[in-house]
Amino acid sequence: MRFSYYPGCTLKTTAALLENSALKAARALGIELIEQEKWQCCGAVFPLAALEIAPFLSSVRSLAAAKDTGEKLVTICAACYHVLKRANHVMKTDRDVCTKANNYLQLPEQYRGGTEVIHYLELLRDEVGFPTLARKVKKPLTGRKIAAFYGCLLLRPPAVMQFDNAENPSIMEDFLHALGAAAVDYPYRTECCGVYLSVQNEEIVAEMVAKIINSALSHGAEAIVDACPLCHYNLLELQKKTPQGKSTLPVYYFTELLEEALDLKDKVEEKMAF
Amino acid sequence: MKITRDNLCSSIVKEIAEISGENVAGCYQCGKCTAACPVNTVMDILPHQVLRFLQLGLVEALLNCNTIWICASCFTCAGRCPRGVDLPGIMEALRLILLRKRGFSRIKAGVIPRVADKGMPEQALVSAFRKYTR
Amino acid sequence: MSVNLKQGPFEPLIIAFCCNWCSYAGGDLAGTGRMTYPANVRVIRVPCSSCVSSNFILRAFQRGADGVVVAGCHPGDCHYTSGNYFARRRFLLLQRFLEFLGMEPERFQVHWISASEGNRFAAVMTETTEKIRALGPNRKLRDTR
Amino acid sequence: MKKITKEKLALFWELLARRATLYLPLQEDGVVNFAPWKNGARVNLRENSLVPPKNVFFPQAETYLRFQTGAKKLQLESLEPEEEFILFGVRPCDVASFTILDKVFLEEPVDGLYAKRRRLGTLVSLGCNEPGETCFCTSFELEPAFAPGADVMVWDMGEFLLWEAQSEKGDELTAKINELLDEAAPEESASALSLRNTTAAGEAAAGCQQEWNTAGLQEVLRGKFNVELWEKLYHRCLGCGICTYLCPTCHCFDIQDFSRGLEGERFRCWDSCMFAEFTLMASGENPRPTQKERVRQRFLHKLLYFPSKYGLYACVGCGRCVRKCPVHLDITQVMEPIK
Amino acid sequence: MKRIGVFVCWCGTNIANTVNIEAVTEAAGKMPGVVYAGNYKYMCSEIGQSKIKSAIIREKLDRFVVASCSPRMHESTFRKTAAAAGLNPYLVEIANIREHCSWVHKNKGEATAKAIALIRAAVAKAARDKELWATQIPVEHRALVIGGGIGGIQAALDIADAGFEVDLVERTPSIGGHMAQLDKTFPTLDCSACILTPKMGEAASHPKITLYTYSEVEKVDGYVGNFEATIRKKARSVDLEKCTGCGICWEKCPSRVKSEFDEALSMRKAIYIPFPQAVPNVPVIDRASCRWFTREKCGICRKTCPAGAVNFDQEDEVLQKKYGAIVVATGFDVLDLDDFGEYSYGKHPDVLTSLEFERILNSSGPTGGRLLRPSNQSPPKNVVFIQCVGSRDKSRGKPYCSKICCMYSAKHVILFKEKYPEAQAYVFYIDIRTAGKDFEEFHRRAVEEYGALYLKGSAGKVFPDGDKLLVKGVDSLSGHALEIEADMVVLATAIKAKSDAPQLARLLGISTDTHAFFMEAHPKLRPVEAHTAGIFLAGACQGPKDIPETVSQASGAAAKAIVLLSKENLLSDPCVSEVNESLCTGCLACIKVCPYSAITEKTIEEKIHGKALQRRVAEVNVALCQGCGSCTVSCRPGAVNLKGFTNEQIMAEVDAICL
Amino acid sequence: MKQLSERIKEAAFGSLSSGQVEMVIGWQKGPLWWQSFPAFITDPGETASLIWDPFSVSNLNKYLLNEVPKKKIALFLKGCDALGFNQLLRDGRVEREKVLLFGIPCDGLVDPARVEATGLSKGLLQVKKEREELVFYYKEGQRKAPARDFYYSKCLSCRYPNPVTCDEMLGEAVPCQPLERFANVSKLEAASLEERFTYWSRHFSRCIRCFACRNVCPACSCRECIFDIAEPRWLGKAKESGETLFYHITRAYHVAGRCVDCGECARICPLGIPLAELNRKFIKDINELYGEYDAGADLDKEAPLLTFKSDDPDVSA
Repeated sequence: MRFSYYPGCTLKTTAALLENSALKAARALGIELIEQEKWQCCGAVFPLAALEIAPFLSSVRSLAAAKDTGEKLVTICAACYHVLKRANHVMKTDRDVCTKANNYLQLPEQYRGGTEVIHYLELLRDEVGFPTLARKVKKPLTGRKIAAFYGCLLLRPPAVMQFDNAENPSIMEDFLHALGAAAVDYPYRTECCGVYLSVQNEEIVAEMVAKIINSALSHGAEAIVDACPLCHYNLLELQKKTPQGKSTLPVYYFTELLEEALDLKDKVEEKMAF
Repeated sequence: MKITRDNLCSSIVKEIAEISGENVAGCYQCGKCTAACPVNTVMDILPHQVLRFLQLGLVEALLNCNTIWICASCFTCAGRCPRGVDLPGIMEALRLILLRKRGFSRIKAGVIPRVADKGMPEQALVSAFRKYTR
Repeated sequence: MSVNLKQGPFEPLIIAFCCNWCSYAGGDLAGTGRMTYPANVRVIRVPCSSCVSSNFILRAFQRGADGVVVAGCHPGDCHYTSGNYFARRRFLLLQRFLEFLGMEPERFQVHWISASEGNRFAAVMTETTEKIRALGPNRKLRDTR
Repeated sequence: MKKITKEKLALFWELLARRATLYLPLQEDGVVNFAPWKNGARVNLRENSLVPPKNVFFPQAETYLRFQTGAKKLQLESLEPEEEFILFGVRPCDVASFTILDKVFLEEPVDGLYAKRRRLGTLVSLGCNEPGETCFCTSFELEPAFAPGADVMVWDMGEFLLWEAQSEKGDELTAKINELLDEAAPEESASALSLRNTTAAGEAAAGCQQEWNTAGLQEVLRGKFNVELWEKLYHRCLGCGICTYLCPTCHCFDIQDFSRGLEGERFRCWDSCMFAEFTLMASGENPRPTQKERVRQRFLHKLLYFPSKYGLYACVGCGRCVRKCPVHLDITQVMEPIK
Repeated sequence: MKRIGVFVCWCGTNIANTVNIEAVTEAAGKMPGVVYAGNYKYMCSEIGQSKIKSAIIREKLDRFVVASCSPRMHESTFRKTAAAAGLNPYLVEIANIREHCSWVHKNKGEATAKAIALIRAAVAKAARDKELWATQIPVEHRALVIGGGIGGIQAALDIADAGFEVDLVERTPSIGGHMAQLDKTFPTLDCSACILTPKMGEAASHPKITLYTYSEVEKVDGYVGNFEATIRKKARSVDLEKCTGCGICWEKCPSRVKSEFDEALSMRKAIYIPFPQAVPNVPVIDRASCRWFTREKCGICRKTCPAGAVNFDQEDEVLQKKYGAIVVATGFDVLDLDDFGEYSYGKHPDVLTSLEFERILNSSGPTGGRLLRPSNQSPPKNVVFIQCVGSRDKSRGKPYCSKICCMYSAKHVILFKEKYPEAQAYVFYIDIRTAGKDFEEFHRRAVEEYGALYLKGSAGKVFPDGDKLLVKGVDSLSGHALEIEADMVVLATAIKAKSDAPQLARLLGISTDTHAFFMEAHPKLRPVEAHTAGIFLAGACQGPKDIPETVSQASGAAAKAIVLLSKENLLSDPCVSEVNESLCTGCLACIKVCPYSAITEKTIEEKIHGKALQRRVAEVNVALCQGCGSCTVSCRPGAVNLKGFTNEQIMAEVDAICL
Repeated sequence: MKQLSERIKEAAFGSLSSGQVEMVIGWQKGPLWWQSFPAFITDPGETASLIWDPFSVSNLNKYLLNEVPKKKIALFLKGCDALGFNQLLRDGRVEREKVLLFGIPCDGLVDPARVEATGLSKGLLQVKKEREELVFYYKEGQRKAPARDFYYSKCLSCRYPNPVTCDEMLGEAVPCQPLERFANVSKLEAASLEERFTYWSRHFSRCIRCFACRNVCPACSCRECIFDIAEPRWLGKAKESGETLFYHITRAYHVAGRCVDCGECARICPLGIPLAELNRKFIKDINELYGEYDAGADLDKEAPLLTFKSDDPDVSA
């Protein structure tokens, strides 16, 4: 299985943990993720203004590049997934914007949204398959009660993202089950963590995070997993500043658990020869 | 309060419609956006009121509220709106009007080193910059 | 003499085939509502949009029409249940084909206008007339005699 | 004999076209046909045209009458061709076809439209250098590189064209364009004759597969109206009009009206005996009900009825029908079993 | 040569003000075939019509054109005029120079020129008009009613009372429909069963009504007055005649399945009657869950039945019957809430739909009428009602208003408060719609007497919170985001068309609107008729309705059906397709596009070149053909032509207009 | 190939002499190297004259329309012909039980024009196919060249080289590697409106209305064609660009959703008008708008213009 892979800025810096674990697990699962050459930052937020085209041109370039290889484009960062998928949706559905973007980019061939953008979780669910994944697990996380946290970017807006049932998703729980863990259902799993508000309004975010953490705790969670570097930061750092004081729910990237369950955690990666 | 046709169809109202691509008349004030909003408690004008204000042409109040800066674009409201109104898009339009016209920045330069030091992901910084500055 | 051979500025001739149940009635409603549209439009009443043959459309162009509109009930609302669904396929293919041969696509239009859309009827006819006026006379499919 | 070097041809066409409408074998999309020359057109003197030049004298469709009806009275206006033209590059076989058409159209009752066009047109024939695979003009005692009926005879000698006027019209034309013509050297003039001989010999020689002996054919065909062979032959005919429309001697036409409201025009247009409607009568009766009768009609008309009436076969061996018939209903072959 | 007359109407000033009548009349007089052209102020008046009649006789007109208002207005008038003057009524054409000309154009010159063009087209068409004759179709004096809810029952009773045979077909084992599931009805709080059951009994015992329960209509052929329906009576596995309804069988049956009637809130047996008052009171074996049929074991019911009524070998019975009229009363479904995860419906047992709540209130329901929380069987203290769940929601639900939710939510508040006067009801609403007799008063009682807190706004999310439900919502009037701790949440779920309504529509040849409700022939003037003649609509299958509306529409549909059934013969429109057999190639493309199955193939024999040859051609059934003309376009050589709109006629119109 | 022509002779002889059929339609050879034409044989003794060679391009099944057999007619079908046969069947123009079909796998046929273009035609006596090569015979000797270089372009994009229907296959199925068939259509689509108009008017201006494209088409099977019907006269006979356009638009439109893409119209056009591109435009649009449809390939699939879906794409206004 071979896919184009779009890493994004955060994965190359503060969320290196997410990328490393994901890539390691992918190799172990026999998935080839070919990092795009000369990828550019997706812009982190999808431009909401109808008239703004420039901010997502870099995304379109990545999408077009993936189309050339004819492969699905895999993302790991929830923000990159969100931006690329929405940019692609616009290219597919809005003729006007599509024409303008093409005119601007002057690609060798017109791009009209032909690439399929998928998230690493979707890769696991649809390409690998959770049953297969479960079979490949070497160290099942049996007995661990883990709460999945989806956040916003994977799920919403539902009409465009079509990632899972937006109000009642199950992909991360299914993933946890595949790893042998017990998934904790709690009401706040699709709430917003506060995103970038942490830059300016830390107190608001701390309150939002507290609700999430408390909800997970009260439903018996021993840890929380997420798929987004920003959620990860907020949940991890700001739970220390929750009004109720310090709480200690560990926060993992979902790929960390994957790495662990596949028993890759402490192994030094063999150099891949390309 | 006096309501005039000029207010209702002022150029700025049109501009908001143009930037967001949304028709505020679509909203019938069911309040689901507000009910869905995770940060509604710290907003001075509630999400459904933002639409109502726009329907009434009261743009000035919106440009001076904190709501548009607090909205985190989590899209919960947009996903649940029975009328398919994209409120985050409208919030963005309101922000852009300020950011474009006055060239001001909502972000204080001082915070950057502080937060960056804490290992805050680039994603957070970039989005904050994208939302708060031009 | 055909409208577009008259002296003076170009006035397009537009033939509209309207289904009896929706669009013709929509045209009637435009009348009862006194909604004005250009006199360039001439309506031919047919039972259903599915009753409009490509032959008539091409014939109209040959004989000097500058634009042809076929108007029928909205898909799903056909008085005869399914006529406009067939018409939709036939006309979409014809439209794309004419364009393929180099005809201006604006010249042959299909609109779904219900009996209650008098304003839409008037708007469509006005808009079509303006578009065709801007395009100028149909020279491509016309009989030159 | 005069000559013109090939470098001057472009100038030459321009000069001719200034005198009168100039029809030349022009190539477009790989197809060569006679059409009025315009600057930039691609002239092809190597190949014969696909559609025979008969359409210059006898167009596929021509309007000759306009009418207008009022409440009571009918107004008529007849139309006639007015334009002088030069038809350049007609092959000798096609030149011979005009002799056949002349029989039809110029004998009483004279066809005014055709006659007028014959008067208005000057015919410049181009001799063939090499017989084509499907050529059989020699079967009708024609010469591939010489057309006695042309106003001017031209031969392509490679570097230059030889030019010889053969009629008064030819002389007139020569005078008009004399500035571009040079006198041909005697040996050059002589080369034309040798060309005539070699092509004639070439076609008549065994190497050419279409040598078809027509001697006595007319007699043979008499009384062959009801032979069983027709039964076998017609099956494969598709009933299209390729053979008749590409034939330089076929001349059947239909008369139709075109009207808009109270005014209109009358025109005549080619028709084909291969078409089912050709003999369809208003009553619905059709004396040639199947393709069998139509195929028989075509062959017998060319090779029996026409020669019986006019004393010459209505075929000049240009080979167009042989080449283009989609099912190879080849005139030179089908007659053999009948004989 | 034809002798055509043209009559130009002034329509008072309606036409005359914008169209130069004299110029038009003069131009019309010169058109080919026109021998007379005149004008009059009101052509449709008695005087106008008599002018036409006398001109027909005086000028020996053999057809005429009236240039006046829309043909949709007066075509039939002038056809009668023609008939009165001895002309075939189909030799009349109308040029619409009012709605399509004088009323929509201002410039007199342009309008006059256009009027002339329109008349020219009408004249060209009239010149090609042929005499057409309507044919008579006999009427089968029996009605089919599809759907045994209150709408179907009412329609059946009305038609039967008028003296006609009625077959009432119901898919489930009992008639009664949704109304049988309800506890009380608004705004009177009548017991639903108390008013419905007598009707069900009446229908069952009516000598003119035949009930086909547990049956489905599989196919409908034919046309108005002569429908032929295929009805499948599914095997009940219980003999209707022998069964006494004693109930031993379902007591003994060991298989338990969720009860459809109780909205899956209780269990029923594999052999069951859906509810105690079911009509017929005869159980049915649900073969999918019966042990005998799934495992070939058990057979307890057969063993224990004292009447020997259980019959495992019973087979489906397929009936074919003829009907003159059909009433469709198939009712509604409620929206599936899969897309509304924020309400935790299906995740928490205390979140209910209104219909489920209705069953819990009902004394014959799963709790025996005790209103308890499904999660722990405790009495609820705080109940939150959320309206417009999926209604008025163009994003995830249905854009329309479901019409009955405001009222039944008020009813639910009242019933809840009657049981628990100390408890509190909260109702989230977007707008309150109480148009109806005594509706507003009823709603106000819920607010004022029963103290329900009506909150204008919406609930954003329902969180399970311990053993409670936390409802996060907003009161938009005060501008406060709210949190309510609730014991139960009741969702007023949108009404939607039956999920198989489009299939039934295809089967019947009627149309559905964009939401799959059946379409009425005209929203105002023909609200109970389908587009297809002879088919009538009753109840929520045509759009959301409450009980009284359903009943009145059912009576309306019945009245329309009775009008039809009381005729001996019907006249058919002669503007139907015809096949020119000599041109017909027999490709039968026309059959594929005909919405009425009006075209069939037949074999003809003809002589070609002396040989006798058989070939197939298309044939139009004039009684079935509705004259849409789709077949004419599907026919490449133009062998099919629509009388009144022939290819020649439309082509002549095109030519004439283009002059 | 030799083997195949032997099998054709045998099949023809067998079916005629057994009395199973009353006529066999196959191909015979004329004196010129490219002349292979339809032959109608009723006498078993004449079956030896039947051939199969790289020029047996004529589609035989349209002849069935003229014949009224008492018994059966035997017919040889190439891949493209089989699609055409199915279309005739669907249009009710032939009766399956009245024909005996012998299928011929065909990987392509030779376009004489391509032979001429290479200059190989001079003095050419005969062309034979040997495996993947063509052998050109001259008085002086022979030459060889890869066969595919000389195939009709329609054959190079053929997607059904093996008959989809027949009673008996003569020969092994051949593999299929079709070239993209919509390349020209796409190229034209990308051109400007005026370029397209110029392109088509130039081509159509040559049309002589011989109707060969219609007469050869297996989808054009009307007993009386709309273009021939005098009342109403849809198609005038004048040489008018409007009339010619009407003819070509209507011809292509009438076979839309029915054209089996055999390419015979374009092959047969004496004036070289690229008629198949018109049909292919419809095929391409139908495939894009309503899902892949190959007329003649699957008789159970509803013809695209005789069916619909309620969510079909709308006609753009």
